Amino acid sequence: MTTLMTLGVLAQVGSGRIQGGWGYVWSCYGITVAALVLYSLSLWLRRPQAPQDAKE
Amino acid sequence: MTVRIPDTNPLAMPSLSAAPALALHDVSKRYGRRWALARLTYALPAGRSLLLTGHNGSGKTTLLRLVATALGPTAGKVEVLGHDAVQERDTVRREVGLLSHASFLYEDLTAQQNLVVLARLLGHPSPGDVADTLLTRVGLGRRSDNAVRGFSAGMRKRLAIARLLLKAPRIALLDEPFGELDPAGIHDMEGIIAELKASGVTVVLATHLVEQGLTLCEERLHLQDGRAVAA
Amino acid sequence: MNKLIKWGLPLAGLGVLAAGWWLGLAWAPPDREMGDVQRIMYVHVPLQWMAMVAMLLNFVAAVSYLLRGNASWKLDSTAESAAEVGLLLGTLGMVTGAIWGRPTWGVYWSWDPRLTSEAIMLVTYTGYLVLRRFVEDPDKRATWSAVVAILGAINLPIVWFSVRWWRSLHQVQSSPKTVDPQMVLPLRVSAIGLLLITIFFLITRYRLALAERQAEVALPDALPEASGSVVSNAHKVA
Amino acid sequence: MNRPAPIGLLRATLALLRKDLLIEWRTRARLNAIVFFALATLLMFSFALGPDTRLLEKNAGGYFWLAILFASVLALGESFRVESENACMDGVRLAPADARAIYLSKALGNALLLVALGTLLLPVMVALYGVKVVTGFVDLGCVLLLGSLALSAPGTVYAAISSNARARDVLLPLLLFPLVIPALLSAAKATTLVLQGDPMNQLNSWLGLLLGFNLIYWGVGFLLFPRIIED
Repeated sequence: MTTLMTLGVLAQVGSGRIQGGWGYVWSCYGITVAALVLYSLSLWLRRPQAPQDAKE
Repeated sequence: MTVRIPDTNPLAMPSLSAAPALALHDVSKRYGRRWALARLTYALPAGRSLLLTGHNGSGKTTLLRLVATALGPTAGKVEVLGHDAVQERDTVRREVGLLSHASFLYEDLTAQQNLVVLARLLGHPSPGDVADTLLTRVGLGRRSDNAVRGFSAGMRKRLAIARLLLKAPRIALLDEPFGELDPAGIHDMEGIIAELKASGVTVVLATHLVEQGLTLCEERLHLQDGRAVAA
Repeated sequence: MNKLIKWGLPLAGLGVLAAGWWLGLAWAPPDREMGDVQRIMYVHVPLQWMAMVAMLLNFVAAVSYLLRGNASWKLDSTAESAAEVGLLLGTLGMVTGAIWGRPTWGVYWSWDPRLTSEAIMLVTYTGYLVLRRFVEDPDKRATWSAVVAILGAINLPIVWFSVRWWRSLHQVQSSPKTVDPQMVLPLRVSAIGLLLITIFFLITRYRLALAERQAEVALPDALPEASGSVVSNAHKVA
Repeated sequence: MNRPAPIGLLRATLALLRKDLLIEWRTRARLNAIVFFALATLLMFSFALGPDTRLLEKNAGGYFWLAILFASVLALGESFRVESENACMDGVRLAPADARAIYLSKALGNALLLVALGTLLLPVMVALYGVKVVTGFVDLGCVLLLGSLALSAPGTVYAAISSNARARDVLLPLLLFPLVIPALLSAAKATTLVLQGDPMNQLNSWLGLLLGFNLIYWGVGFLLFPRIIED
């Protein structure tokens, strides 16, 4: 993390702090949520076909 | 082809151990989703020879490969001359010789080199001489410097049996030894098997040629779908 | 218990994760240098942590599998589920890291040792899962993939070390920095939430793998009992 | 023909290595093809990057090791294809030969092959890329030897696995490439230092990294290889 922050400083020489950038933030959270939902869906689709004795 | 089986092998005497030559305890073997052997229990008394019969895919080859320790059992226990085939694998490997569908021959080496490789692995002090002697015995003396790639099926079989004889096994596992042989070759192979038996080697023979097999073996095991059934 | 895992775990995980993210997005202050972009940390870092946990689990399961004498389908299934879940979380971690890199570094990718090791880790475990697909025999698949998992895991520290060396001439040494305590809390809460979800994924995927294994290795008495009674007298012919 | 005493790990390794080298020699046409493949790879780098000799010279170490890496995938696959023909690997295992001896012989054989390949590629690289050996041939020899050993130690393990799987040609590079990145990186870096001078005395640390990589993977391969080829 500290590496990232230092590099962040370097990338922003002279301009101070990064303004805005909420688009990046929302896309990160969005991609993560979407992937987790898709993976849950794939787990559900691949669910084992339970034999009669198991309660399902 | 005249084959003299060395009768100087002190290990090849059948009465040395009272343990059955071969004992299968509830043995199963799975290939992927298919069960090649299913809960097979069988014992071959010492000094007897066994004929394995059954259709293609009935488990004969699997059984031989289990005894040879080429495969490990999925469940159950295989004992060869009283040695566990999993725990004492190397001991069992020294006692058994396998003549399989696959010839174990390097196509790019000559007949002689193939035998020399094995003789070196077995620790023979003069591998070249041993190989030459055996090649003459199986009637390949004049082809010994030819690459195996040019060999006919019958010649490969002869070389493969020379490979087996080189190991001087106490148990010879023969998987379809008559396959791909002409009538003369079949006759020669019968001679080899008879001589192996005469020198005290336990022979386990898997073959479609039940007639030949019955004259050579005292015991019979018929397999169907990986199980023993009445023939 | 089963119901608790099936519903309680993911719901609790979602709740905690939502709380953590809310704290991170709305409550925590923006970073002094990176501003609001730094809020990516609350999704990126927990993903990386959980990917590491999953890969560690895969390694432990692979080693235990090889140390056990007989095939343990539970360990094999654990390894498979951990690799898949780890690959998912690791990929997400890398994608979010790259998105984060764009506003801070100006590029999506830099040959940073951590990023490079992670990319190699993802390729390694992709290879691991591909290998599992290409081997039909369950015993061989389990053994071989355990070997691949161990070799691949040993490789990661070596990669990290060598890339750090390789880059050392160009990289500016980073200095440790204190993180605002108001950033620590949302990070921890998000991590716990994601941990619960990861555990849920692992358990679900594990059950799936175990069911597949058990279908593959059903005991032979599931076969039709083909005249089993004659076995004892079948071999006397002579 | 009495059975000789079983041989040890070292003698088994040497016997198997001798066999592998004999096969390589007898199939040298295949060997030549691999050499020409590596040469062609070097040549293709020149074409892909244009005739800028300075650029080529600067990156020569990397191209050299990429050519060796690509050739090693072919050589590794080939060395196990020879064993799967006629199930020769089974024949060797059942001889019995220690599985660890099989690993050592295969890995050493492949490393020797890569060293020979590197030796042949060097003059071509001098001609194509205009490189000079600045710090001496001893350094270069060390890099070549350590790098070849580092590629073949994990490569042998993965070739044994992929030779028995479906899609073996894709699987081997997919598994091997990510694994050998540290070895490739340090070998390429060290070669570049040898070719362009080593003012900051970094060569030894890269050689040390290669040595460490070798120790780890030869050890792990030695321990795990038996689990791969035994059932």
